[in-house]
Amino acid sequence: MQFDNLADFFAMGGYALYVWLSFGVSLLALLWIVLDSAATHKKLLKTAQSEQARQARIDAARKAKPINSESEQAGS
Amino acid sequence: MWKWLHPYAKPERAYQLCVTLQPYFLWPGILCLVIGSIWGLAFAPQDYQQGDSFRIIYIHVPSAILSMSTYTAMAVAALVGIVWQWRTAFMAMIAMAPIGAVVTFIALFTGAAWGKPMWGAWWVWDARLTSELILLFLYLGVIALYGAFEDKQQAGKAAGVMALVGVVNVPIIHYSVEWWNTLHQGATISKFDKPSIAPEMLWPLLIALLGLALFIAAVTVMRMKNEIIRREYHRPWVKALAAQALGDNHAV
Amino acid sequence: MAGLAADNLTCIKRDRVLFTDLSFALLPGRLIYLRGPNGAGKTSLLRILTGLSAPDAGELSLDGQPLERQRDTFNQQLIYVGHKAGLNGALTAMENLRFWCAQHGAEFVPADTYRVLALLGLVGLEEVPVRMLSAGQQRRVALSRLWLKKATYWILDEPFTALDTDGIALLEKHMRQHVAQNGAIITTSHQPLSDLAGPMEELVLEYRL
Amino acid sequence: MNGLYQGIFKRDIALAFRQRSELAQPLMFLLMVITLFPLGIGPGPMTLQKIGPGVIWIAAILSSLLAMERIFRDDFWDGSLEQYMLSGLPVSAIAGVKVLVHWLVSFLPLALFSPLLALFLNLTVDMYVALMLTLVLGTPLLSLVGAIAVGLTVGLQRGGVLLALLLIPVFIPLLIFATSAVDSAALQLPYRAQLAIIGAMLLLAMAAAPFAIAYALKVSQN
Repeated sequence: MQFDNLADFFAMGGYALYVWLSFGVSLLALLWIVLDSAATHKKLLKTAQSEQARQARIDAARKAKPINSESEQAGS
Repeated sequence: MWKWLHPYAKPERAYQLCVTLQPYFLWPGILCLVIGSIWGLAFAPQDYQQGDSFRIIYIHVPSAILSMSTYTAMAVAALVGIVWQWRTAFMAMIAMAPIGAVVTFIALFTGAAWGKPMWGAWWVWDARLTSELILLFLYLGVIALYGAFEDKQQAGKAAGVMALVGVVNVPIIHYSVEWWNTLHQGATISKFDKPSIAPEMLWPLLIALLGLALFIAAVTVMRMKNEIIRREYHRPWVKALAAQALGDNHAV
Repeated sequence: MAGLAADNLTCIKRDRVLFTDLSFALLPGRLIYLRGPNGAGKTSLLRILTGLSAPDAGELSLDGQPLERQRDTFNQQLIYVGHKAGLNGALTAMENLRFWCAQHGAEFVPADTYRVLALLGLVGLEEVPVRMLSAGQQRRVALSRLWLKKATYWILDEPFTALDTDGIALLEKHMRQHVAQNGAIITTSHQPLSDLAGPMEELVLEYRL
Repeated sequence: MNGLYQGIFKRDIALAFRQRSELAQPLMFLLMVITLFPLGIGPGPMTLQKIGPGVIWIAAILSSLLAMERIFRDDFWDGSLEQYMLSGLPVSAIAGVKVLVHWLVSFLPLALFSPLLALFLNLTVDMYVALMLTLVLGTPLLSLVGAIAVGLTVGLQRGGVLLALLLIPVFIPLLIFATSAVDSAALQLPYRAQLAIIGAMLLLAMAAAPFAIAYALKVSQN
């Protein structure tokens, strides 16, 4: 261990601000990109599910009244 | 051309590949990053000239190197996409762009923070920092162009062309900025050079580099999965995936 | 086999599958009426046939040979009239047509062009910048290409838009004549073709959610 | 075959002169931007001479970005581009001719006005000669590389700002070498090296850009 004690370690030879700022910002940036990717993943799965549900509703509606499905299909 | 890759089956297989690869990239990557940083911060020797501020090297140098290589990887994905019309190649390209931009930002920020104690200013038009800044602009250009198109297939090809134009220009920009720097800098600011690396300083640097590279690969794979779902959300396998992943609550 | 053949074409636009595994053949001496609701991919299909856009899967062949390799010969035998008229507003009808004929290797004879424009009811408007003309008149200038260039294949995308009744009749008669002379036409139209256009086959594209 | 290219060349030149007002706008923009600098930085002749090369080149790049959209915009939106692509002529050659016309139409007025710019910013004769040489070699490079991004963004409704975002980073090396050539001329130093590098970049663009433009137009047509 290059430093005698923890306090010296955090002081970082007087350059604490720069070293910890660099590592801190880098950590935050990497964390942000990972969380963002994970969040979009969940959001996309949710939209996929609601999209499929919408699809199911349309198919069900079409089966229910096939007579004017032609016009309904053109309209949708 | 390899038209036999039927476009439907391919994305699902690519998705499964991403799912299996992700843990192998993410956890070793985080582990190496942590080891490299702690080793560099706490155990590596001081630099005789710069003292402890030199320890920023353990995040600045890996991110600077990987910002450039991620852009090159992005351009290779674009080339594969354009030449062999592989949709998943374009998805990989656009998956890399954001993490590449973040790593470039990290390289820029840590470079500036490292320069402050040495040159007394937060931003100095040093050759390397300037090239890094322009590289960030190239990343943002590709991302902005991709976002401007509704048809994501068109967006992929357009962003791919700009990625290729960019990758041709990266060395040109690098050397012209280097030349420009020597032209205008003169002797005032001592040319900031990487201090000679003693072996015990080098090991943590290499581990941090490996860690960040694996981490970038992991995030790329994660965003690749997102791109695939975003493009194939009406396919049945995505439906099953969504049901299974979201605890199978009924259609909302 | 002769003609323009498409086998299992697939087209995806904005991640929506417009059509897949679509196979048909456009043979000389035939008229195909491409029908389907809005958004069914009619324009996309026509643009794929012309080569302006590439299909996501499937192959196109001309007289049995892959189309990709004989793109030039096909272009010489093709006239495409799309949604856009393809005329520059600042230039006059005559200038537009002169440049178009030059590029497409069609022999440009001013007298013939005047005659064709007169046939299309554009007497006196030949030297006027095209942007001064009405939509219907611009459509007629664009359609005059069908008289000016000898080409077997006509790919027409909504050629009747903005045309009045006798304009439509004129075009349908010309199409019938072209088919009779062993020409091949594939066209879309928002209102059904009358029997003036002669015998035709129908190709229907469904709307796929 | 080259009769057809002459046809396109003549058509575009005729078109450009028919829309003369639109032609002059980028040049007015250039002049106005340059007159801003003395007002903003002060009329001191020596300071103006020091920043002169950079000012002129930055203004030239910005005004070329404004005019660049015009290369394909009209032909794309009125459908002429489709007919060009179906004419059997290689699209890269057509793109080359259109970029050449655009360069001629946008550069010649700039060359005519450049003595005025040199006067405004108090450039010496040597600097003016160097400026002209860098403009002759540099502006075609701007048009060629710019046309690739124009080909990509022509289909978009509001592609203007995006065009600048895409192109400015790629124009930086040209800016660096052009301004340093004029600076060296100011100090009576040789600047053949800078011109050679700009020339090399131009040759690279001439070789590769037309194919990239053709592909970009196919992507926008899709």
